[in-house]
Amino acid sequence: MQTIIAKLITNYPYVGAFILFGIGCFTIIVNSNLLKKLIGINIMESSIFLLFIAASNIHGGTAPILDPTNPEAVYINPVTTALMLTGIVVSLSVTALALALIIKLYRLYGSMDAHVIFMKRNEVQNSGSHNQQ
Amino acid sequence: MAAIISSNTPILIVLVLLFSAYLLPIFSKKRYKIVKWLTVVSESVLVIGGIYLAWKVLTTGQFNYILGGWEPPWGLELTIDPLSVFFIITVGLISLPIAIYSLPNMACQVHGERRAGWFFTLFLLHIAGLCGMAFSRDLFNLYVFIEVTTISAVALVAADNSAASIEAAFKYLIMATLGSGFILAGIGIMYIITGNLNMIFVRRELALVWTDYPHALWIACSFFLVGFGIKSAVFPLHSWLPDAHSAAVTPASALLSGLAVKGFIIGLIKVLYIAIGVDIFTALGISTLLRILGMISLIAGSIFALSQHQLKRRLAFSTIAQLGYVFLGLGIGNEAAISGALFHIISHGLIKSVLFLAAGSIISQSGETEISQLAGIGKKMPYTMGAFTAASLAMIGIPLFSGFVGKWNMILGSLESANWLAAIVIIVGSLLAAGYLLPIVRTAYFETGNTANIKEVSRSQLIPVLVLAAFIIIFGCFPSYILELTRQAATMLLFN
Amino acid sequence: MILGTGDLIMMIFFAILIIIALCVTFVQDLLYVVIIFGVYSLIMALLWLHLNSPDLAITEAAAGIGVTTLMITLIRRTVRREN
Amino acid sequence: MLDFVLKSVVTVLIPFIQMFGLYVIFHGALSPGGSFAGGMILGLGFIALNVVFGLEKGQEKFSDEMAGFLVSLGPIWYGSIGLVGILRGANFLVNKDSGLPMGEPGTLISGGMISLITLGIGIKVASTIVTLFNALTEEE
Repeated sequence: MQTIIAKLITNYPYVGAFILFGIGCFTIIVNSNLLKKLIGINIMESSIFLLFIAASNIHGGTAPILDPTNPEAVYINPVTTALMLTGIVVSLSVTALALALIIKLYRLYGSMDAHVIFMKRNEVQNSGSHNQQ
Repeated sequence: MAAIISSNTPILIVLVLLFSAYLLPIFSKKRYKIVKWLTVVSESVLVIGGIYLAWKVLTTGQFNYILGGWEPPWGLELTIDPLSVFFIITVGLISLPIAIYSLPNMACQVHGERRAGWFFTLFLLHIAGLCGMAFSRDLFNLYVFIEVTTISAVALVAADNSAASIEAAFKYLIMATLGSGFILAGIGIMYIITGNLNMIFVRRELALVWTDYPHALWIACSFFLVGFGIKSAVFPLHSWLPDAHSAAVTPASALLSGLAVKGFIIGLIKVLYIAIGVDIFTALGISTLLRILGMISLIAGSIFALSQHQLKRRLAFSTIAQLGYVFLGLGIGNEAAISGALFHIISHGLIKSVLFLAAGSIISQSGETEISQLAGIGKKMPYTMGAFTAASLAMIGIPLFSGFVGKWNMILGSLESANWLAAIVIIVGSLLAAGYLLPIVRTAYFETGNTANIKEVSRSQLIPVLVLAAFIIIFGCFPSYILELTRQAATMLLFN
Repeated sequence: MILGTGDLIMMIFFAILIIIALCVTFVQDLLYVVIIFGVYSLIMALLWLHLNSPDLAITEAAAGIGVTTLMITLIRRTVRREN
Repeated sequence: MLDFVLKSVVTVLIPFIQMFGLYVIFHGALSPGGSFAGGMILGLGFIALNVVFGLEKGQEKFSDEMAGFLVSLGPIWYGSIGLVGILRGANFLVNKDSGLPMGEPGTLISGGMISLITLGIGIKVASTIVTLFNALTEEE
């Protein structure tokens, strides 16, 4: 038991990243507000970026920018940084698309809450005049 | 010039698609004709390039194309192997007729020519994403192309701006992003274990160290399974698919049902077979899981399809059932079963796009979406309904149609590995497919209804459907070329 | 491995991140949620800087500002109009 | 009064925001930052203009047509730069073999095509974010 706790403490970035991942999933699933779901997605994705960056970081390393005055510097792995930049771009584009869809849904239903949208849609369908526009 | 083109074919295919995708919005406002020509030309480049690459792979074997002059593991490479060539051909053959079908009346379906230009931008971006997914041999590169495909697919679902489609698109976006989050987390764990992202290097490293980290690897595998499972709609994770595929405009639903979900299966195949290796994931019990998931989604998807009364929703649920076949074939995991599963990918892509396009024609001509109201339509729209019937028979697996070849190979594979249950499930699935498709055909031909004002669709929309239906029969009668490709792909996946 | 001051700072950052992430669910007013999310991006950027990825920090800061701007615009156009 | 202060401050600030955005774009190869962050800052400058002075004034400076055109132009620019390598007989996106001046390491003109590529992406990102903002604020 103690060894497990010691392992968890020494690997705290991974533990933190996975806790954030779990909270992100929780936020997506529990909240009925669409904007909160979107923020949950952002939290989840940034937690995964944290996992990558924590894996490439080393104790006593410096950022991978060439410094001629300090030839003995230990540079960390720059690959993950480049990859996670792409990841941030991807998550931003998902966010942008989701925002566009949310405002369209708001204009159609007058709400940003999944339950309200569901109820209004059912009302429309039950009244028999399912308007496609 | 010819030498330059022939040595750079793989990247040029993707580039032509991307270039024309971004040129379309510039032209769409004033010169809508250029949009049509650019779409058709770039799709044709895809088909011709795919066939050329297939000829090259079949004659000289697989080869790599290195981007930016950096060798792997530092740089990115595109690998042209039987699997990727097979998928490129699938994409080309299916998407070109869909594009031609959608060109004449897209502007009226999505309210305006400018929006139609954006629709084709998304269409071509989606196809470029699928091509990139087929070519990439790098886990993170694969992830980026998966996201390109997903985002464009979501936007394609939302294209016609109706309440139902936007709602379905948002649902799809949330589910798919959850899935890609799981995929990226899986890639992260693999990177932490092996320190590499190139699939070949990952497998080489994993073969040495996997016994030290069995739990971490199992978690990574299950993350991949959940992520790709959401995106390719395995049974318990399928809830977005029926809404999205039935609410989208007809060409979009044909494209998504016929190609997009298969693209994610290709991604799963690459991760499991090339990056992890067949021995390791079988030892972890993943192939049993794949088999069970396949059987459940086959049976459950068929039963859900039986209970649907709307034409497009029934077809959407049948997609879930048919993807079950592919998962089952991958789970059985011997050469015959995998090549059968791959053959089923192309044949189901053709079949499902015929079914969706024909259904779209029927709905737009008659205005009815319920199956029971299609009575007598077979006499009024003989060619469309004929293609629909041929595709239905192929889906059931009648010999001389393409659906038979894949299923036959999968049954052979399951008998080879003494897996009787899988063989029985495959046959039961065929019977269930007959149960949910043949009533539509029967209603259309043998019942009489009020069909006075219904006419056959215009020629430009009829010919693509008939060409796709012809491909179903051609691949059913002469499957040898495609089977050769899938067999080589299966050999590469198992013994490479 | 002995944990140093750097690790302590990072643990504090993690704790703040987790608290903020939980706040998103339990705070009702959407404007507050978006502002809290802006703080989340800022802390994340600091964390990247601490993890030797200044490249990522500047991008995260820019992206966080962009996303929160868009979200606040969205809220101004939608929910605030109801009240 | 508050309006006056806001407008004066933003008028002074916007050129510096844009300048900083361009700086981040062009120094992406040398220092932290890069095309995405720089493009975002550039775009946020235009958004500040839109927020403070209203959409009409913003449209004068950076119209929707212009933004739509630049959204398409950015990726095409990127692809065309990549094609230089292919025309020179090497692979796609090769840097050194494409014949662009490599310059001294550590100075602004170094890294061959990298600053050209980042300029393309920066333009794309900036125009995309402005388009998004306009799409979210436009009246139905």
